[in-house]
Amino acid sequence: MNNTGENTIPLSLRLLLMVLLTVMAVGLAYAVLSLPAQAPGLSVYAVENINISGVSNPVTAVLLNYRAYDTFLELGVLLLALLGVWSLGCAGCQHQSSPGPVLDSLSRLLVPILIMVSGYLLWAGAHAPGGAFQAGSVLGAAGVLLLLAGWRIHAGLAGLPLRIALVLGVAVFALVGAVLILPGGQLLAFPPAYAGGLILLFETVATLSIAISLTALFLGADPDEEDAS
Amino acid sequence: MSYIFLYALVGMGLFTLGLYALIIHAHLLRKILAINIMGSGVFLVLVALAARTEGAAPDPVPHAMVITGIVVAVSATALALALMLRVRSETGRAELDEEPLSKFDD
Amino acid sequence: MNDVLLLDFLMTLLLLFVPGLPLLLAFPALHSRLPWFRYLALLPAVIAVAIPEAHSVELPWLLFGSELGIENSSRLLLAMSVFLWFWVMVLLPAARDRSEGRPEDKYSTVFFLLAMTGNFGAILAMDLVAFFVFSTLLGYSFYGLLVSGRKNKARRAGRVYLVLLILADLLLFEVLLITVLTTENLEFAAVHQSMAQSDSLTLYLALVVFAFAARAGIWPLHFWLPLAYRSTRPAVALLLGIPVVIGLLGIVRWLPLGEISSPELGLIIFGSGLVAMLFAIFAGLKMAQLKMLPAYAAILVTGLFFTAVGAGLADPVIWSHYGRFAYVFIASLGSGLAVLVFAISWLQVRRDYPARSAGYADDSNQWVERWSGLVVVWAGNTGFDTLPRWRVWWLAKMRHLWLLIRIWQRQMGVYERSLQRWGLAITLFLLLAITITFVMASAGLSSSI
Amino acid sequence: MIEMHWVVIVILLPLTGAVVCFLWPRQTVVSGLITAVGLFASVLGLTWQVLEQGALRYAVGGWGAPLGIDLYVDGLSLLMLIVTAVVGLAISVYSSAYFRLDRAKHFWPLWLFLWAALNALFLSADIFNIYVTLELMGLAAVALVALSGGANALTAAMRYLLVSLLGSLFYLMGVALLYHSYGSVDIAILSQRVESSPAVWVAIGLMVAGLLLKTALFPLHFWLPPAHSSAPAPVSALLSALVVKASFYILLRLWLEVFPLTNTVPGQFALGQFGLAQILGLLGAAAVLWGGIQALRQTRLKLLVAYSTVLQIGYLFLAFPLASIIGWKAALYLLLAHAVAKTAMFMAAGNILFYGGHDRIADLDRVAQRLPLTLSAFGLAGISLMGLPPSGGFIAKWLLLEAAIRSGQWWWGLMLIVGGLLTGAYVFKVIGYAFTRSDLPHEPGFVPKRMEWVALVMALLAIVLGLFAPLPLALLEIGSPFGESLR
Amino acid sequence: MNWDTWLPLLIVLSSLLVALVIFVLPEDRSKTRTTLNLGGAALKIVLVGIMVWGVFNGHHYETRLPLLPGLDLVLRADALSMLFVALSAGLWMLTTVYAVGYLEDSPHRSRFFGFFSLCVTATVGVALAGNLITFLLFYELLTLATYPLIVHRGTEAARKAGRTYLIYTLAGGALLLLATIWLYTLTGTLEFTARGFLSTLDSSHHPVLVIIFVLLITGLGVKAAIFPLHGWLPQAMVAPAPVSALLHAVAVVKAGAFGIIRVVYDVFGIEFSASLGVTLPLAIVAAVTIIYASMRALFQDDLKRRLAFSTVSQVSYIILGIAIVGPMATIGGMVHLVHQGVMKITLFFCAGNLAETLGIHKISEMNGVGRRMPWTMAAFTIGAFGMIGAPPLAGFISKWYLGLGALEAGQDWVIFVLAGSSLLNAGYFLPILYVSWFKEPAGSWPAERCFGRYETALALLAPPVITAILALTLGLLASAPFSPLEWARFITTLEYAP
Repeated sequence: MNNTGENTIPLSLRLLLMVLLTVMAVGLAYAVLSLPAQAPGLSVYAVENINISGVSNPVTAVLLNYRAYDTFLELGVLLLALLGVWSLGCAGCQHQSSPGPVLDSLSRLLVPILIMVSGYLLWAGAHAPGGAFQAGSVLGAAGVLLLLAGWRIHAGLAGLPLRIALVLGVAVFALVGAVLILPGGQLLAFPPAYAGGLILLFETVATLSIAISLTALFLGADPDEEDAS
Repeated sequence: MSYIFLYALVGMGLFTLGLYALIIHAHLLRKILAINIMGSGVFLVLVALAARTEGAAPDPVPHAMVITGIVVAVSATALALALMLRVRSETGRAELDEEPLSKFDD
Repeated sequence: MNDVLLLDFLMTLLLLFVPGLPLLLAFPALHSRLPWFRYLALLPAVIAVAIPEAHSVELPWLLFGSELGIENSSRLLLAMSVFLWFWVMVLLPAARDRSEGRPEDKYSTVFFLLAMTGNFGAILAMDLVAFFVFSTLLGYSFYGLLVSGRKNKARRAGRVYLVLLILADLLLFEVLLITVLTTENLEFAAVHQSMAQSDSLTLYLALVVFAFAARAGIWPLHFWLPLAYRSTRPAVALLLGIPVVIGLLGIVRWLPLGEISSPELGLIIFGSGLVAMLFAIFAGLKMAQLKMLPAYAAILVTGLFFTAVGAGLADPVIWSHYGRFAYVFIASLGSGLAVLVFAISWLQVRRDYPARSAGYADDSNQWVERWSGLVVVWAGNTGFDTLPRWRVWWLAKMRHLWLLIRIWQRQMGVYERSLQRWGLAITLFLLLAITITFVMASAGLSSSI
Repeated sequence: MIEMHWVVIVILLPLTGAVVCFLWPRQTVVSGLITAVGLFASVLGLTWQVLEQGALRYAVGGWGAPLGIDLYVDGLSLLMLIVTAVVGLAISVYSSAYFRLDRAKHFWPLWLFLWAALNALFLSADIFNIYVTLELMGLAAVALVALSGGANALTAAMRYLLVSLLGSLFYLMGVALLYHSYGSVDIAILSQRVESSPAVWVAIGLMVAGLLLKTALFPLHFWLPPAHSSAPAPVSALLSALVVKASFYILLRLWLEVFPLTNTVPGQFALGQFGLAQILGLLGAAAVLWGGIQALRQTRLKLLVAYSTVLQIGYLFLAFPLASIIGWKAALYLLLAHAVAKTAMFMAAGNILFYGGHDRIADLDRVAQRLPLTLSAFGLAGISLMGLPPSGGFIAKWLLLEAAIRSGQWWWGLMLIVGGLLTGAYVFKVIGYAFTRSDLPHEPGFVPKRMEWVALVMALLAIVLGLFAPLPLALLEIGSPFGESLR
Repeated sequence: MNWDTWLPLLIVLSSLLVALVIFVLPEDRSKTRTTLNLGGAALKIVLVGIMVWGVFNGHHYETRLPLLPGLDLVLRADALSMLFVALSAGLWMLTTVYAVGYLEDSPHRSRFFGFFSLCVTATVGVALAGNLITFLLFYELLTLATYPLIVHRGTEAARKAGRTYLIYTLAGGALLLLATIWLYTLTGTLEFTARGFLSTLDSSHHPVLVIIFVLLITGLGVKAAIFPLHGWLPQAMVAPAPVSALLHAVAVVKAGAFGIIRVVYDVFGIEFSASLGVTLPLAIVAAVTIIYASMRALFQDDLKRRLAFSTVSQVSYIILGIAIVGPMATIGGMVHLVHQGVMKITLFFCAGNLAETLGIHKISEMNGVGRRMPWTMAAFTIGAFGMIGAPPLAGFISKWYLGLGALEAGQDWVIFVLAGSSLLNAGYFLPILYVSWFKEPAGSWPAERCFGRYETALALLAPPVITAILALTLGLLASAPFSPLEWARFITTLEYAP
């Protein structure tokens, strides 16, 4: 690990690279500076439709209503990453270290606080900065902390229940989104009356899925398989 | 010219620097970090320019894009790190398997 | 007017030089002084072939008064001859090598040039006498060529040829006498006219046919031809078609074909032609060596020619329809025989040459070696011996090229691996992005100006 | 009558399938196969719908562009979906026999995710959404490459992941610049608004370069041969047949709709595109030569096939300088034919590897006698790749040559001929050794019949494509993605 | 949707389906395979017979399937195609019988017969092709279907021969493709039309047309084994005897020659070709091929190689006949298409018999073989005399018309080519006859096998005897109705009608 590997690039190439990167930086800067001073963005539309979006925070409205499809796919990416990591079968890749007393007590202290913060962020997302991802990552941090402290998921839960929790976000999005088609609507088209409630549902399941996925990613291998091996 | 553009320029700078590091460093961890820095540069550009209209509220759409982007980046990084660990356990070193480039520089 | 006269003069000069220059150059003393004399001798003939103009020149001072001329049909024959002679000259040993060489080579060069004179002259000749003279020159110098070969069999072929040659000359002398008795003018056209009415027509016809048959090696007077093909060196073998060609040309020129009708004689000649063809096929089957194949081919084709002449004698209408092709026929016969000789000697060399020469592991290089080796051996057989030096030079080049290809091939692998290096690849990627941007920008800028 | 939302179904179905496979690993093969068949049927449904109604636009969430995300189906995207469905079904059947359960339980969810990503990508009309699908596709592909384990595959996967992320980031930076210039990420809206400006120049530079990197156009092909050759056979097949094509598809979409910077007569070059087209054409020609030469040099079968992909990608880019409807159609037909043929070829290579345990070309040791079906598949696929009649490759080559000669730029057509001859050389290099006896005989293993037959069916399909060209070509006309017809 | 539109397709399918079924047939089901093969062949002969009768009575058979917008896959029966279809259908039957006998108990017969049938499918497709693209399609199919037959034995030599074959034919195919597309972009049509469809083009296109002509002829000339593109043919002799018979007499070489006929007559038109000045060079190339290959043949000791060079030489007769512009020569060329096929297949069958029965591969091993296998050698003798052009055999008819044609067209040099070639033919065939009839046998044969009643297996003996009789009949009864000669005359009236 002491080898940074920098010296494998010959000087000539490195000089060429510097020149090219400078050119690129100049070009990028020029492009940015040439942009119109007035943003031609979509804020007008976003604000126009905020009343029927079910939330008052425009960012959340974009994320979970206007472009909820992106969010859906992105939950898919997270799940996929987990599948990928599990498929690598990296059991034993990570060093197991027993937690010290400080970490142990800190985790006992911090985890409840993190759960509370996460809940707040989830709720605040409707009208202020916050939302499922922020909440999910805080909750995920709590999970990581627990893992560091030596906690492992109960063997009985490591199989199907864990998997259900992991796919919860994607599954609920797909299911509800598809159900919304039935009365003659489009995929993920929320009727304004139910929009607020649906978004809260989505945010909740997304938070859970994200948190558990992040924790599982940190663990690095399928706990079910890990037990088996 | 708004100070907002300065943020955007910094984002571009991060993008460039990340690219440099991605090319120069052999260790995979550094490469992965470099990719993340490049990503941060892009996100910074997206977010900063969203607020460039003076007096108006920032455009929410790029914000949402960045949040999506961050989750994607996190997922990709997680996979990359796991893969790196596997490469290291399989080959003994966390580098792409190649001869040093200087061998061809004559 | 002056221009026309000048042109006329130049053409006359040219026609004289066609046989004249080879004759001049036949003097051995000139050979070591003139570096390219062999090709120089061909030069006037080449020019004459190249100028598409009919021309004739009266030479009242030559013998009983002769005429040389060229028109389209004889130009074809001349072209064919020039082609053959050119190859022969290429194959002759270079002067430098010859000076310390064997004395018989020196003689053979003289014979070659004399034969060339006879050949060209006979083609240009427009009257009986000139033709007789030139063809006789050809005949005797050809005998020389045959005999100057070091093989006993070649000598035997030469002896046979000489006997026939002498016989034919005697007969032709008779013919000339008969003709002169009939008419003063010995130009072909005039002779045809007067002989057609002559009482001695049949005799004239019979003698001419027999004589030229002997010279051209037509069955049954063919004995020398297979012998010669079998025994001479390739350079001479290439030329063996020449006496045959000139013999046939003599028949066409001397006989008043298309103007007379002589069914009996026609039938005989036709019949002998048929028999000759059959003979050629069956004798050809039994032939001892492949080298003799051209001889039997010649017998076959001359037999075919005889059937045509026979038919033409029997019915002049046939000849007046098809007679114009006689020259084409003769010309293709000459070149065809030469090509046959070429091909056979090449094939034989190929067969005899060892299939694999050790030393080079690679197929394609060996292939080059083998083929160039074949060329050298073949040329050596025909007496051309500067090739080995070229071969060494050429092979060195080829080996170098081959090496380059191999290096290049390996280099392709090295390039691909270096393209797969991360640093270089991403740099290229960056370069591409920048290039695309520049292309777009330059187009954008140029349109906004 | 309720309108069927086939557009949505072809995205949701594979995702659902992936989730089901993930939840119940023991039944993964069955669920996967059912999903694949269902998906194939759904794409047929969508095709039928589009044939009935013409090009479709679907506003997800009911918002519509610019605020929401639109899905859009025209002939171009439909063709890509069909290619994916056909190849996908074949790969599913093949994989059901190829993997043992311990691998299969990882393979199926990843593969169905990949399929969903591809479908979503081809349907998307939103360049940011395309970024998300691109990442989804890239990560799934990387995980699949790593599936075979071993140092080579893992390193190749790592390299592939870095390349994929780098390309995506360049693309995303371009998206950022376009959005901040014109306030939309919808392709249709952008195509009306985009004009020549510095930000657009840079955006085009970044996006094109990023996509070329992902498409592995020479000289950016460096990641492809190791990744495609070390992956499991069905994965190699789908990478070569589909994944590299996805980024090509995006490039083509952008090229046709977003990059023309001034309104011009269809079939003519817009501002700046001419120079770029020449560059792409040159790189394509270089790829044809380079890929062909490198393929000839290879001693391992799968590497040879992988380099053949490099060559074939070069073909696709020859259509750019021709800039005619025939040219584009030719490129897409080539894409179709190559996808099918290359699938068959990788499957055949996989069978040989499965059978003998190695893929050294010189030691193929009478595979012709032992695996006749497989070798037939290889040969037939090779015919299509060479572009010999009757085959899909021939039709494509014919059209491309016609376009080249019509546009007066016959030299691009010459590259097709050269490429065809190079392909012939390396295909028959393999086939020749398959007939002869080797000093190092195989240790014969057992190849499931299903794997042999699937390969053969795909190869036959590649041939049949040469006989039924009018249908796919007519399909491409829907929504006239290439502008109005010139003929 | 009636009989007339489906008959051409049926003829193609009659062997294609057989091929497909045979491919999946287990190796040991040899009875079924033989029945299928012979059944397909018989069916094809019947269908072709119907079609010949129909074409003669002015029926129009055409199958048209869409291939590309504006381009169809066309199978059409015209007088010219019937000549070739009838030849291939008839000889396929005999070759199948022969191959069944030849390959008895050898491995991989399913593969062999599958490709064998595929090969004939392609040949029939080439014959019936109604436009250039259809022709190209079947032409390439032919290349690919023959490759497995050539490498069938799986030896190193076979692999090399296969490689050579592919290098030649694929390169030729590429040229053909290029020229075809070029032509298409010029004219927008590729339909074969009597007297061509190019003469109406603007004269500014003529230089391009000359280039296209050269490309087409070079592409086709590879299969037709025109010098210097003939290199693959002698090498391909490593293939089993029925394959050689098929390659030389029916399929590959003939497809090339037939393609040249098509290009000269139905794409360019003979008069237009002549006005472009491309026919004379073609004639010269053909003449050179005739002489060169005959000379090469003289030196071969391997019987099959000698026959191979003989093929190279003889096929160029066809091309020579085409390139001498004139009705008589055309008759000669076309009739030789059939006659050469019948005679050459006889010779190859006989060579195969010698190899299979006695293990004889070389001429130097043939001393006195006429006593051991009189029927085979009698057939061989007839074939050989036919090749030399001895009356009244089929070859004489061809040469007679070629000669007449040459004189008629004022191309007298051709006579010498013909005469020289005859002499050379005699030179390489007659010694074989001499040694096999008149020399004493050397003792034991290299590898003798016993076949009971006859000198060899009946399936091996019958085909050459039949084709030999055919070669004799074609010469004796040349002017009978429906003889190839009469048919060629019929075609010629279509091409040269005022």
